Amino acid sequence: MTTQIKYTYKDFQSDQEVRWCPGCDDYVILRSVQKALPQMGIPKEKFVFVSGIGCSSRFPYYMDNYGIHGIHGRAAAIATGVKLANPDLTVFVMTGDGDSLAIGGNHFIHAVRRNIDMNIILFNNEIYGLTKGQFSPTSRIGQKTKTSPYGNTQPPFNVGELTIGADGRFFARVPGNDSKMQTEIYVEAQKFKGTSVVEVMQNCVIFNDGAYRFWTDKKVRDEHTVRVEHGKPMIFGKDRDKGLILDGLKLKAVKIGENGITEDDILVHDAHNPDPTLHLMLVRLKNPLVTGIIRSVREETLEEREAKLTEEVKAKSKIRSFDDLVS
Amino acid sequence: MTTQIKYTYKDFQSDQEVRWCPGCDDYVILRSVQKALPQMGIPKEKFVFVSGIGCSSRFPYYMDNYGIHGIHGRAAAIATGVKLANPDLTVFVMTGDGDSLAIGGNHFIHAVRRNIDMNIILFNNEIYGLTKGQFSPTSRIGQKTKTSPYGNTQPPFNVGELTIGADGRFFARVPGNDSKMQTEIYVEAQKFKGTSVVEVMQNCVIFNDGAYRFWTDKKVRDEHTVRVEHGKPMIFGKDRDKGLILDGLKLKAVKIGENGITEDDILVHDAHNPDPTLHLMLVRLKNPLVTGIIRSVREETLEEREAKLTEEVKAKSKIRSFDDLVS
Amino acid sequence: MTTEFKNKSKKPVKRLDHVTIRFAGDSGDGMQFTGTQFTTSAAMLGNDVFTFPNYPSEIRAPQGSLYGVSGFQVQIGAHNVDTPGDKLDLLVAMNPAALKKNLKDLKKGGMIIVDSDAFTKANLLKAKYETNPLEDGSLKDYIVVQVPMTSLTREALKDIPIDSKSKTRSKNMFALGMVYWLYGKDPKYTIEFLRKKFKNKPEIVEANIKALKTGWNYAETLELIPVSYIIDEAPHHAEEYKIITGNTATAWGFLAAAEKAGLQLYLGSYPITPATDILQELSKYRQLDVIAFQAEDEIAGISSAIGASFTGKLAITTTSGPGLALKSEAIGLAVMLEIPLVIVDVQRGGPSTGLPTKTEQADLMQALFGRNGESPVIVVAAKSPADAFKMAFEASKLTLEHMTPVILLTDGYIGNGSEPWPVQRIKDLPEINPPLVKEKIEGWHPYDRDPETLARKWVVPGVPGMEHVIGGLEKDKSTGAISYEPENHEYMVRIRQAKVDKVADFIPPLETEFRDEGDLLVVGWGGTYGSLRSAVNELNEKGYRVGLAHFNYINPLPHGVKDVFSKFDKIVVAELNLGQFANYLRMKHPEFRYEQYNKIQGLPFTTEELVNAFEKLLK
Amino acid sequence: MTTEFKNKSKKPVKRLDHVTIRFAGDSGDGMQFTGTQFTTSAAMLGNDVFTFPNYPSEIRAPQGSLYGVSGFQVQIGAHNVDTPGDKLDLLVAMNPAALKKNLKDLKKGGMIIVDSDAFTKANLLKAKYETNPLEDGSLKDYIVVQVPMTSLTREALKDIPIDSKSKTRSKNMFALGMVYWLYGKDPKYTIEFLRKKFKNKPEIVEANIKALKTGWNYAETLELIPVSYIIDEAPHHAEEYKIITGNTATAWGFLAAAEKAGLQLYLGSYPITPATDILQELSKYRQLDVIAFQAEDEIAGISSAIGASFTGKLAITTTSGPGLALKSEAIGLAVMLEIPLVIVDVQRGGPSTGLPTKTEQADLMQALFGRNGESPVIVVAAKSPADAFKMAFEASKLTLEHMTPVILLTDGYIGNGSEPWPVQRIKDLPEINPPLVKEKIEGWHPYDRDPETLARKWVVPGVPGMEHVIGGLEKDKSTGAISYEPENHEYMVRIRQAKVDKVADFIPPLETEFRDEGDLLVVGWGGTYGSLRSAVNELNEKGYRVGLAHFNYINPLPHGVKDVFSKFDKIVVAELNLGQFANYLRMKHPEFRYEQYNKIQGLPFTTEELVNAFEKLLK
Ligand SMILES: Cc1ncc(C[n+]2csc(CCOP(=O)(O)OP(=O)(O)O)c2C)c(N)n1
Ligand SMILES: Cc1ncc(C[n+]2csc(CCOP(=O)(O)OP(=O)(O)O)c2C)c(N)n1
Ligand code: SF4
Ligand code: SF4
Ligand SMILES: [Mg+2]
Ligand SMILES: [Mg+2]
Repeated sequence: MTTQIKYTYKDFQSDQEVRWCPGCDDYVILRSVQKALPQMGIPKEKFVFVSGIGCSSRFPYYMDNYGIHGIHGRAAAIATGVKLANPDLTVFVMTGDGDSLAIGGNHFIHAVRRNIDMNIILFNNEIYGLTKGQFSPTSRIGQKTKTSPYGNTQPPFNVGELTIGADGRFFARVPGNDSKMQTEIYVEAQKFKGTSVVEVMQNCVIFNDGAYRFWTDKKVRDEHTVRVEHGKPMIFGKDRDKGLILDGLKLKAVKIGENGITEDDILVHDAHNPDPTLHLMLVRLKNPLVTGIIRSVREETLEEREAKLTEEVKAKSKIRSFDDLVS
Repeated sequence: MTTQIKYTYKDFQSDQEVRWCPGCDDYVILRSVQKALPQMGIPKEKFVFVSGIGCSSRFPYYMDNYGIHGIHGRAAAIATGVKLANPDLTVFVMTGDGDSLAIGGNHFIHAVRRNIDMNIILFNNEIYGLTKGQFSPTSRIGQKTKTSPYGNTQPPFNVGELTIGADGRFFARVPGNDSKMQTEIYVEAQKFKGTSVVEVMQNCVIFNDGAYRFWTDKKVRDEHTVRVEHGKPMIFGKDRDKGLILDGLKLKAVKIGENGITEDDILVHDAHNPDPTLHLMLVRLKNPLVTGIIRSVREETLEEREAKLTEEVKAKSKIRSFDDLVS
Repeated sequence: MTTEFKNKSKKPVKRLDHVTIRFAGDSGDGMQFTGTQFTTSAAMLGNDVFTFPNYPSEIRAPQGSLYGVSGFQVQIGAHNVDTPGDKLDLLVAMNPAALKKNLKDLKKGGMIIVDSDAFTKANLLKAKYETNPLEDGSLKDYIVVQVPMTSLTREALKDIPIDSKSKTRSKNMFALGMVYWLYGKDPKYTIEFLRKKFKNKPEIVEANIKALKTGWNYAETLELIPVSYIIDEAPHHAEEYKIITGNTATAWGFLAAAEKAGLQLYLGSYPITPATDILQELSKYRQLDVIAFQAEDEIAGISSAIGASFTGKLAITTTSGPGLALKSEAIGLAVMLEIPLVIVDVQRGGPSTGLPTKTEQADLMQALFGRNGESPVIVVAAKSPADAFKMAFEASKLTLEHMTPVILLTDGYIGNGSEPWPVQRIKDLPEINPPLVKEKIEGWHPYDRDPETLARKWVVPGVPGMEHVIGGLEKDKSTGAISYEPENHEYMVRIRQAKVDKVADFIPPLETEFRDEGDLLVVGWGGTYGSLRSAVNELNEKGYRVGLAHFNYINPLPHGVKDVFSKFDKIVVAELNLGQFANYLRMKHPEFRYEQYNKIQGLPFTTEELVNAFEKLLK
Repeated sequence: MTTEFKNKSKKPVKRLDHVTIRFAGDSGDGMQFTGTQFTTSAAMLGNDVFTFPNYPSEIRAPQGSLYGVSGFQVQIGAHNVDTPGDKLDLLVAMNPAALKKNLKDLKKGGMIIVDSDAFTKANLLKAKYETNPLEDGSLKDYIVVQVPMTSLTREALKDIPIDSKSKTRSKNMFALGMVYWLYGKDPKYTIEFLRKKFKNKPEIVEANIKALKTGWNYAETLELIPVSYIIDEAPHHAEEYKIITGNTATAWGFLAAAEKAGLQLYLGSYPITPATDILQELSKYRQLDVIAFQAEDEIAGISSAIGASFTGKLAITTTSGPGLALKSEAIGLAVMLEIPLVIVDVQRGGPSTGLPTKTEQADLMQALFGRNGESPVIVVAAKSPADAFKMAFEASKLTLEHMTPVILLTDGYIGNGSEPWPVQRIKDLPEINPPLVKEKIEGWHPYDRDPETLARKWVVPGVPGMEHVIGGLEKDKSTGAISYEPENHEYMVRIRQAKVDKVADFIPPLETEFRDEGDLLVVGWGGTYGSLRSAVNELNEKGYRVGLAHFNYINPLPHGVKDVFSKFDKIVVAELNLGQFANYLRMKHPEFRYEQYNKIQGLPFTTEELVNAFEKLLK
């Protein structure tokens, strides 16, 4: 799997001018991916980036890889064909909240269910950017947009809940402005065998600026988010003096040192637990919001299962060619 | 809301010959619905039955109500329009596992998310019946069907997990051969304000006979299923001597009287808890399998929120007619 | 004929050129199996055959009900047979409902064999008969052979240790035995088949064979059957033909094309009547490395096929009308990407859900034009069950060599119908040479074109140094980068059109059958070929000067249309819709005047109605 | 004119009939706003106007980049103005990129007003200029008016307490002031508008007005502008017109139709360029009980509209080409259900994602035929921004009275373009009488038909005793129960077609403009009307005998086509596609020969290219 070639992020930059709005988090994502790729030890020509339509879906053009800029909502379905047809490729789906959860919702949940080894990077800006600002399935109730001038009335999806509800085995959440964390997690997502969903809390400066400010603003982010890592206690806070504990069936944020709580009381993250109960609690938490890899459970992928079955059938069958079939 | 007219199930029978295979659970569902309707106190002309395509989707023809036999997968979307356009109607979506979770998966999760007051009765026979036996998104791994002659390779959805993952507020599961329970639950589903999903474990005698035998067979069903009811302990077994307890973050079936366990130790079902943690555990349990209303959490429906907003806007606006607008 | 089944009766034997038979009964009566057995035997023995099944749309209707009747029709002939036949010579009716539903198709004077045991009061009621047709004289125009098949079968099998239900179920073999005798056919293939199929259930084999023989013997001795028939056999056919349905032929055509092109076959599909069989058939061939992916819906099916095509597979998607509608946006993407993709539409009755189990040709316009923008695709159509093999292969060749999607139109009639398919081996088939690139080419641009075909190259992931992105936005004519340039757009729209138009240079020119000049040219396309051929044949036999021009290739039209059309006084376009191909010809060849003959009943043409209609035009 | 803005200079004033102006600058420069202000003032003062915006496809491109240039073009005239004009008389270019991108559209000898402050080295580089065009002589064929707008504006506003960014941003008002002076237009409407809009920000109001006035004064005194112009005004227009875009007009047409019909309006839609505006516009009218439901995708949008229609609403769905493709299956359902539904397709460049922000007419065939089976719908098209109001109303009337879906075609050009719309009140509009049933009718069957329109009745849930189920399977011609009967299917297919054909009796017959016989008939449809009208006008002025037949109604075609067409020697069909309407006419009226003029560049026709092309045909 490892290759001789040593890449830098520049090897993954295409000659196309990047055309997102100045200040858009999409730039951060692009650079983070470009930095993650050299760490994967995969020859450049084996990457395929598939997208639908949206600001986010312009992504493949800016990468110097094989790619398909598909039609709106169908990226996961196209990628499914790419990967089933050639499991040797490393497939990334670059998609928006509209692309993957509005028109593409069905392909999204089915991709997740099937557990094909591909990486879905979901740019969740809680808005339709490319079409200039209509609410999306992740927009909040009351949010004013061009199609909800008096406030949005439709309750949003929680991406993590939906993913795990569709039997998702890998789910991570990352701040759109944290390039370092993104790069780490893209590498992990790729390493994971199976469908990985990475939700990026992506700021759209033009149509939904500040949607994640409460969690991503440098001044408060350490207090308002907790990054979980497998095998490590769920500690957060600027002074790393806060943590999560389980109180019955509820997660609670506590201060270490107060009320007799010590570091040992803090929950240790087990991303690999097949039972999603705790992962779902983490996914639902709003304050602190949980970032990092929340769930990562290895199961047989569809293409592994397919390959095995095909081998079995081949072993039993005498048909090797069309001529055998019709003889 | 109550009406003078007293109906019997016969008032809801249409003059169309019922054309399901002899022995199909669909007959049980039909009769159970026809028995439930008179208990709802709603004038007959206010019911609308919407379906897609499939054996199950033939349902509206057999009811003497208003109905649309739509196109494959779109029942929930059509029903959304019916209900938003006229919230005064009582809307049922009659759909199959293929219709609502394969081609119709997107409309399903969005209907659930929006929480429109409609009742989705999902005939889950884990197969495509009408097209004569291909695997569906709820078919099990290894299941042999016409399109999986060597066994199905795609992991199935768990309907309850998907529903709750899409922010479902009402989820119930009923055996396809239990008319009494079905009737009760259809009445409850209708009473519930919001999107209710009722998964019927429906046996297809022709293409997937016995899929639920482990749970629905009279000889074993009391041992292999537990029917939950809000406010009641989760007790099961022919002798009602078993129950569910919580063991850390896991549900466990125990015998009352053994190991010092008394009835008081048994979990009491709280269907109304907004936190879905326990509901999800119940939904995932395989033995005993949980039937009954697992989750039922009242929240504002989309049409209620819409109506409120419209009233607000009207109160502030002077525009009452097109002429006002263009003046 | 094996000695055991030598006709030992003294009854006269009449020689026939062809005969049309329908087996009809309850869905549970095994009529499809019975019909298939008879067909296979006749074909193995050297007759030409053509079949058409007619299932009820219900999965399993209540026993004895009218809508639960299942029928299987076959025409067998000493010579060429192009259709399953119009009117029946023999109707086998296993119950009153089967008789009621099928009688109207029987020729005056034709024969009916009924299981008289099934004519109970209850069954008569279910079939909505007020009096028993076997007794009320209503069948006086036919030869009615009443046989208490159920009881005779049960009696014959009384010593075989199988359950009573299985005994009763063997009555279809009794009926088959009778029909074998009647047409002098040796049941040996059926006996062999039964032995193989139920290898592990010797009692079942015994029961079935016993029932078959009993029926055979019964027919031989029965006075009610005064004569038997013979349809000349040409045994040299036996080895080189297989009887397959159009859907199987389609699936096999793709298998062959993939192997010939040296590619893996990828199918992304979603079940829909009457196209599901193709998906089901291809799901069997893991040993040939076929990937048959059942997707969550039609859009995912085609989208995944687009993804697979991008990686260098022969990618196809199969569906019927409503599914084609759903795929239209994605077909547009494939047009824009300029990648190979075959879309099969097994047409059924429309619009909307329409008549899902019936046949029609009303998706032609959708196939040609059902996409946004100027979005040309190659459109071809199969003309018979066996021809579906050829056209699936041809569609694959065209899409692979011309790098643009192809829509292959078949229909429920030829998809479910069957006829002998001349077995072909890979070596007999034409070469397929896709412009697949496996190594870096210096100076290559994604949208550079081959001057002859205007096809671009097929560069797939994995080739180092050739990384590129393709997408649905308009692209620069060479680099493939997004381009909003007005002139570039016009150029690209026209070149995509030209690429499709150029295919005309690579397909056979239009030819006529029967005669190449005359008073009337009958024009058809796709699955109506057999019916049109029969009708034109009959007209020529009657002395009319009628030609037939049948189209396999629709977009582009083959060369030679003008030449062919101009040599006839009148042109009539006959199709199972309101005139879609006629209208298309008006667009492409406005210089001619087209008469139309149309039928939209969910049924194929009958030879008779065609002959009548065309005769009127000739007067 | 308010005294303050009386032209006090001694410069000569030239009277013009019409003039074409383009404001161009960075996306952030407020060019759309500036253009709209100028347009509104001109229109309020009594000019005819026609505008066309040209946005970049990027949301917010980097400042100064070529692809970030945003333009707004307007033609104003003393008399009728049908297009935004071909070539520019004046180009206002706020930076080098704007100059570079737009110069090619400027007339030889035309005027350029530039913000010379923006011609910095950095900006020149971003615009890919190697030398400064203001200095290198490359603009010698034009009148170049260099104004340091940024610094002049900043200087003028130096005492106003707003931030420096806001000051700079006011430079568009400076430019507008100059243009107002140049064309002798009173800025009062803009001043009023600014006062209202920034009610709560008095400094902003002050700054903008100050900038405007400064620009006005600057132009008056600047020697570089040697002359000013006047375009005669006809002030009586002022009250009765509103300038609206085609998309707004479409939305309003539906609002009016719903009210006229006494129905609630229901829109089920999904955003897509360039149709999103209609959804956005209708989202504003909760106070009029409009339900504007943004669905999860196009299919849900139309499906929900079908559900709403079933309950008795005026149900519509709006989209552009790729969305229409996705909706095709559901349109078929509506055809089968025979319920009212309007589908709006604001066409854009195709195929596939194509040129999403550009215009085209290439969805015609898809609208007519893009469905499985024989699935006829009424197809109409709007011919200009204001006409979109009328055609949305008309589409609603037709769908409601004829109980079958209607597709309304507009396009990006008229959807985004604007012109004055003569304000209409509900009482001025035609009656709409849907066959809505509110009480039980004895003996009614769901598919009984009105003999005149062939429409069935519209019975909606809530009416006791009329319960019934409708669906997509073929149905019995009266009861509506599922029917697989062959003759019934043929009957139903033909009656659905006949119902649509009959609409021809209810729409105006085809008329010609300019002349009703002659050497050449120019045929067009939809959004090209303005360009074709200008061209035909010009040809007639040149002495040619040319008529114009423009189609609003496409399926069915209006009566009178044959009469009209037969009175001209030649017929040319001009459209923004490869000839779709021409082909449709060949199907419907094969008795004529059609020439074609086609353009597929994402752009509207220019008058000039049309005149040239038609002149060739006349020789
Ligand atoms: C079939 C179709 N429907 C609608 C559109 C219009 N459209 C393009 S992108 C988009 C939404 C984009 O939102 P999202 O996926 O969240 O991406 P973002 O721009 O926010 O990154 C829409 C509605 C389209 N291109 N195609
Ligand atoms: C667009 C479209 N695609 C496919 C079909 C074919 N089809 C009809 S029903 C069905 C699946 C039915 O399965 P399910 O919803 O589980 O219903 P069941 O018959 O099992 O009750 C399919 C694939 C169709 N009618 N329309
Ligand atoms: S519109 Fe929003 S999401 Fe799109 S590029 Fe601009 S800032 Fe980014
Ligand atoms: S096929 Fe299965 S689901 Fe359909 S009617 Fe028959 S038994 Fe019921
Ligand atoms: Mg977004
Ligand atoms: Mg099912």
